[in-house]
Amino acid sequence: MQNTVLKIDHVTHYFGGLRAVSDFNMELPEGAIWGLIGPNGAGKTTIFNLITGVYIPTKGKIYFRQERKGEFYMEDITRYKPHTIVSKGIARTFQNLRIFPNLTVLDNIRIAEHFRVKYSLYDAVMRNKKFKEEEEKIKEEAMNLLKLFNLHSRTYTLAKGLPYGELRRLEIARALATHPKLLLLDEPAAGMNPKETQELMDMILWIRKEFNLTIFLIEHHMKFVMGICEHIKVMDFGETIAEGTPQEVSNNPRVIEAYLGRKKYA
Amino acid sequence: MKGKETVQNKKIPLFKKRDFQLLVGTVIFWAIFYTLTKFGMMNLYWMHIINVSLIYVILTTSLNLINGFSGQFSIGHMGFAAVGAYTSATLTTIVWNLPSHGVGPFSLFILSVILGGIAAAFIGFLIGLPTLRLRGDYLAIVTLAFGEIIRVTINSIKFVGGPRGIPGIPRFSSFTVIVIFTFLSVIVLRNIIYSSIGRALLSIREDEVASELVGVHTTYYKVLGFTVGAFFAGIGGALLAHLIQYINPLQFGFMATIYVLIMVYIGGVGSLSGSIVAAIGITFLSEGLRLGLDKLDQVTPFHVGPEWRMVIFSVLLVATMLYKTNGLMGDMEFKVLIPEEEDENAKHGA
Amino acid sequence: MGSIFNLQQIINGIQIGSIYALISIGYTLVYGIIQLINFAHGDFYMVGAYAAYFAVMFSAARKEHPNVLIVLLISMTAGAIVAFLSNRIAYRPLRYKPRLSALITAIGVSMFLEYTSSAIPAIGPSYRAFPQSALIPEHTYKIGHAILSNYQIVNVSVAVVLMVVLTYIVQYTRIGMAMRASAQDKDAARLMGIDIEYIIDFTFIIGGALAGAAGLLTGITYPRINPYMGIIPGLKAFIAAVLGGIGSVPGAMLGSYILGFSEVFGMAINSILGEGIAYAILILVLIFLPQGLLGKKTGEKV
Amino acid sequence: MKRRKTFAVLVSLLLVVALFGTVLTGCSSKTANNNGGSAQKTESKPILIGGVAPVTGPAATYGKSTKQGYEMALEEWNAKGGVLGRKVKLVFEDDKADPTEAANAFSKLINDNHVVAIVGSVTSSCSLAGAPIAQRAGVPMITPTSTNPKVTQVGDYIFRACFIDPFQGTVAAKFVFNNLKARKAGVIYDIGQDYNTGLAEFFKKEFESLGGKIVAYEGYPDGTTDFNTQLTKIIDAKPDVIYSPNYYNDDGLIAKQARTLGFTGPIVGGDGWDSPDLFKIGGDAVNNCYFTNHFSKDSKDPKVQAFVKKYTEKYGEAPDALAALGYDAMNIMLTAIQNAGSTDGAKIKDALKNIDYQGVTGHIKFDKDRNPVKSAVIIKIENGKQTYVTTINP
Repeated sequence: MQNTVLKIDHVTHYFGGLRAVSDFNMELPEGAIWGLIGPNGAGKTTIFNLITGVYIPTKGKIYFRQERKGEFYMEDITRYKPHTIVSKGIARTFQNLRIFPNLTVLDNIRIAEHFRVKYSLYDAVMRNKKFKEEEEKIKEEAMNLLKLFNLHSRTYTLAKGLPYGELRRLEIARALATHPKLLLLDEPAAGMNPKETQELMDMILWIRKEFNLTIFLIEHHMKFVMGICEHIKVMDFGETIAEGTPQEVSNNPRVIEAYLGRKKYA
Repeated sequence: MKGKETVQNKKIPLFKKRDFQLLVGTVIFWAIFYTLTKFGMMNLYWMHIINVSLIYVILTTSLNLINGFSGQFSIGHMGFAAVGAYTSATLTTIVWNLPSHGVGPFSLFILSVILGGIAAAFIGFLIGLPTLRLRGDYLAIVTLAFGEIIRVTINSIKFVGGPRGIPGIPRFSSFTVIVIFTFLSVIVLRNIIYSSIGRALLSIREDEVASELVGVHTTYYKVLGFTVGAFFAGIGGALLAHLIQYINPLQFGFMATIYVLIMVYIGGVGSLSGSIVAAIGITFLSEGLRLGLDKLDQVTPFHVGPEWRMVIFSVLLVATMLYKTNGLMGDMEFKVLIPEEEDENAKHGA
Repeated sequence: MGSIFNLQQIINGIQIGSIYALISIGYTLVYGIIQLINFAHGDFYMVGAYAAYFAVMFSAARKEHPNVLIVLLISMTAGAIVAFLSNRIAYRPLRYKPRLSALITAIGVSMFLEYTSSAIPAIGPSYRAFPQSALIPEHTYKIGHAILSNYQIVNVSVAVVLMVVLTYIVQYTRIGMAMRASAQDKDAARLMGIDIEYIIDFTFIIGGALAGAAGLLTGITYPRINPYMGIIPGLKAFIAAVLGGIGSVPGAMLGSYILGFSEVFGMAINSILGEGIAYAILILVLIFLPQGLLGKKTGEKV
Repeated sequence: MKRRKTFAVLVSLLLVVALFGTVLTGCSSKTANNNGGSAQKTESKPILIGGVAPVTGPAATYGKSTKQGYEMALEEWNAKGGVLGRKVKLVFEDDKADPTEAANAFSKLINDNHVVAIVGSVTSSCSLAGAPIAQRAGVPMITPTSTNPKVTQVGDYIFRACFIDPFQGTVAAKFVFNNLKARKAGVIYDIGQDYNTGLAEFFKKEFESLGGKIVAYEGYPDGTTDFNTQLTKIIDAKPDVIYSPNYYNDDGLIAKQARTLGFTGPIVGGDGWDSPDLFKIGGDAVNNCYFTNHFSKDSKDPKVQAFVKKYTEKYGEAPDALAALGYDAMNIMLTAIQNAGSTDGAKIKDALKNIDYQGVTGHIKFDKDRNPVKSAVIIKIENGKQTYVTTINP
C-alpha cells in the first residue's frame, strides 16, 4: 500500500450562493500522476485553489503528508495561507501563465527560492558573508534548474520577452524551485502543438523521476491526459461524476454525456 | 564587456569595485563642495539647495521603495517625515534644549535622527499592518487619511507647539551630515532591493497572487517595505527639521507628499537612480526658475513676476510626463548602483 | 449633546454632502472608465465658479439681472470645456501607458490651472466676493430651532436634479449604456463598435459640467472664490468617491453624504480633532469594506 | 552604455549648475558694479532690498497685498531720490507660505543677490524659517506681519512691524469685557494657522482672567468654507459676543453664516479683518462687528489719508492691514538704512533699534525684544464703513 500524500476529505465550496465544488474526496498516493478533467466551469481550478489556500473550503478538510524527525503524519492544511502551503511542499502552475513579466528569468526562479533563504534584513543591508554565501547558493541552484530546463541562455532576459513555450517551462521550473513534494499543473499543455505536447509528456515523466514528485494535473487535452495519467477524476458542475483508470473513465457513459452533451470536446 | 564571467564558483570579495567607486564618488563630491564652501568660493544659496535636494533624495528613494518597488500606492509619505521631524526636533529642541546654532553634543543629534527614523518606522508599521491588504487606490486613500491624521494629531499637541510648530531647532544638518545620511540611505535601500527581500517586494508589485503562491509571505513583506520606507522618510524629515530650523504641521501636508510623489514618477518607478536624478533635478529646477524669471524680467519689456514660476513648473511637469512616459530613467539604474554580481550587463537588454 | 446631534447639524451635513456629491460624481465617472484619479477635477470646479462670477459681473455691468439658469449653463459649459481640453492634451496621449503617468499629468494640470489663474492679473490670487445677492437674494426659514436658507435649498435641489439627470443618462440612454460597457471592459466595448475615445470625452464633459455646477453653487452659498478653492473640496470629493466605492455613481453620492455627515458630527464633537474623526471613519469603513460601500468586489482571478 | 551616458550627463549637469552658482557669487556683485560704473559713480548702484511674501499658493492673497505695500514704499523713496543718494531696488521672492521654500528664498536673497536687508515674510512659519538665515548672515530683517512672539527671539537682527499675538488677543478681550460689557464669549478660529490660534488663546486667557466665560471654543481646519457646524454649536451656547480672530475672507463667511443662524450680537476680530473684501464677502452681516487694528482708515492723520488715497489710485482697491504693514515695514527698513548712513548690516540693525518712526500703522519704536511699541485702535464696522471707536494702549 502506497502512502497518501494529499487527502481531500468531503470538501465543499460555495461562492456566494453558488456551489462550485460539492463533496470532493481524494487520496493521492505518493509518486502518482493523477489527472482532473471536466468541462469548463466544472470547478477544477477551484480544487487547485482550495488545495493551495487561495480559497478556504466552506466545508471539509485537506491534509498533507509531513515528516518530522523521521515520523510521517497527515497535517491539516485547510486554513493555511498560500505561502505557508508552498513551504509545506505544494507547488503549482497556472492556467493563464503567471510569470513576473518585468523581472529576469533568473529572478523569477530566485523569488521561488525566497522562503528558503536564511539571511535576515540585517544581513541583506550589510551584505555580509552570510548574505553572500546564501545568495551564491540560491543562484547556483537557480542556474542548475535553468540548465535542466534549457533556459540558461535566457538567464538575464526579462520574462516578458520569452516565447510561449519557454514561459511554460519557466513556470514549471519556478514551481520546482520551491522544492515541492506535490506539483499541481493547471492545463500545462494549453496552446501547444502535438509535438510540443509530446515533449511535455516526456518532461513531466522525467520531472517526476528526477525530483521524486507526486503530480496532479488539470487538462483538457484528452490524449495528453489519457497518455500520462494513472488515474483520472472527472468533474461536472462541481461534482465528481466518475473516476478510475483512463480506460474506465473514457468508457463511462456519464463522462461521454458530460462532454458530448455540450458538443464542445467531441 | 565582461559578459563571459561565469557566475558559479566565482569567489566574491567582500568589498566590490562598484561599492568602492560609489564611495569614492561620494567622497569626491563631498570634498569638492566642502572645500568650495570652506574657502568662500561656493555660493551659500546653492549649498543650501544642494542640502535640500539631498534630503529630497532620501524622501524620494524611500517613497520609491514603497510605490515603485513593492507597487503599493502610498500618498501619505510626508506624514512619516513629520513623525521623524517632530520626534527628533522635540528631543533636541524641547527635551535636551540644545543651543540653536548647532554646536554641541553632536552624538545626541545623531541619536535623535535615528530615533526619529525609528518612530516613523513604528508608525509606518502600525499603519501598514491593517491597511496593506487594501489594493491600489483604496490603499492610496487610506495612506492619505493616515498622513492627515498624523498632521491633525500633531497640530493638536500643545507640547510641540500645535500649529505654531517648533522654532529654534539647532542647525545640525550640515552638508557633511546630509551627504553621509543620503549615502547611507541610498546604499541601504539598494542593498535591500538587490536581495531576496527586494525580489520578494518586486514580485508583489508584478503579481501579488502569484507571489504568494510561490511562497512569498506577501503581507509580511508589504509591511516590511512600508516600514523601511517610513524609517527613511523619518530620517529625511529629521534632517530637514535641523536644516530649516523650523517645522510646523502644515509643512507635512498632502501637497508636500504630492511633491515627493512627482519626483518618484518623474524619475521613474522602480529606479533608485531615477529618484536621485529627479529629486536633485526638480529641486534645482524649481530654484533655477527663480533666477530664470529674474533674468527674464530684466530682458523683457513686460513684468514677469514670481507668480509665473509654478506655472512654468507645471507645464514642464506635464510635458516631461507626456514625452517620457515612464519617467526620466524608466526602470534603469546607474551602473554603480547595481551590485556587480547582479549585473550581467544583459539585465535590461538582450 | 443637544448642539451636536440636532436638526441644524443635519441640514449642515446635507448641504456639505451635496456639494461633495456633485464633484465626486465626476471623479468616479472618469475613474470608472479610465482608472485615472483626476486630481485636476477640483480645479474644474474652480473654473466653473469663476465662469459664473464673470458672467454675473458682466450682466451686472450691463445693468441686467442675470438669469440663474443661464449662469448655471455657463459655469457647466466652462467646467466641461476645461475637462475636455485636459483630457485631450494631458491624459489622452497616455491612455495606453502606465496608469500612474496620467496621474502625474493630472497633478500637473491641477497645478497649471491653479497657478495660472493666480498669475493672470484678471483673476489674481486674491479672494473675490461672489455676487450672490445679484443672482439670488437670500431668505431664511425657521424650522423649529433650525434655520434653513434658500441657498441651501437651491444647493441641494440643483444637486439632486443634476444627480437624477445623470443617473438617467447613465442608466437609460444609449451613450450611458456605452459608458457602462466601456467601464466594464474597454476592449470588448471597442469590439462592439463603441468609440471609446468619444465615450471618454463625453465622460469628462459630464464630469466637468457637474463640477462647474458645484462651483456655481459654492459661489452662491459661500460667496468667496479664489484660484485655490478647488484643492480641498477636490480632495474631499475624491475621498468620498473612494468611500462609496470608486467607479460607482450611487456610491459617490452615498460616500459624499456620509463624508459630509461625518465631518459635521466630527467637528461638532471635537472641533480640533474633527477632521481626524472624518478620516478615521473613512479608514474604518475601508478596512471592513475594502472595496468601499457600493464598490464591486473584484475577486482576484487565479 | 545608455546608463553610463545618462550618469555622465547628470554629473556634468550638476557640476555646471553648481559652478554656475559659484560663479554667480562673484558675478552678481560684478553686474552691480558694472551698472554703477557705466551709469555714474559707484555709489549710485542701487541698494538691493530683499522682499519675501507668498504670491502663489493658498496664502497668495495675503502676500499680494503685502508685496504691493513693499513696492509702493519703495517707489516713494525712489521718487524722493532714493536712500543714501542711491536708488533702492526690490528683489522679490515667493515662499508659497511654505517654510522650506522660505528658507530657500531667504538664502537666495542673502547669498546670491547680496541684499542689504530683508522685508518679510508674511506668515510666522516662513519668517521663523528665514530668520535664522538672516541672523547668521548678519542681514537685518523686518517682518511686516508675523505675529508669533518667537520670530524676533531668533536674534538681534530680526524685527517686526506688527503686533504680537498676546497683545491683540489681550486688547480684544479687554475691549469685549469693558466696553461691550459682554460676559459670555464664543471663539471660532482656524486651527491650522498660528496667527489665529495665538489670538484665540490669548483672548481666552485674558477674558477668563477678567471674569468672563468662554462658552464655546471651536476650531476649524484650514480651507473650510462651511462654518455652520462650529457656529451652530457656538450659538447654541448663547454667547454675548463671538470672537473670530481670522482673516477677512473667512471672517466674512463666518459673519454671514452666523447671522443666517440667527446671531445678532457683535462679532469681534483682529487685524486680519481689515480688508475691503470683507464687506464684499460679508455684506450686511459684518454690521455690528469690531476688530482691533493698527490704524483707522478714516483717521485724520494726513499720512494715513495720503497712503489710502495713493494706494487706492495705484492698485484700484483700498489697502488692507497687510498692505499697510508691508508699506510701513519697508519704510522702517529704508529709514533705518538712511539713519545708519551705511548699508552695513550691523549699522542698520543699530539704527533699527533706535528708530522712531511715524507710520501709517502707528508711531513705531522697538522694545528690547524688537517688537513695536504701538497702541491698538478698535474699529467698528457699520454699513460697509470702518469707524474709529477707541484707542487701547498696551
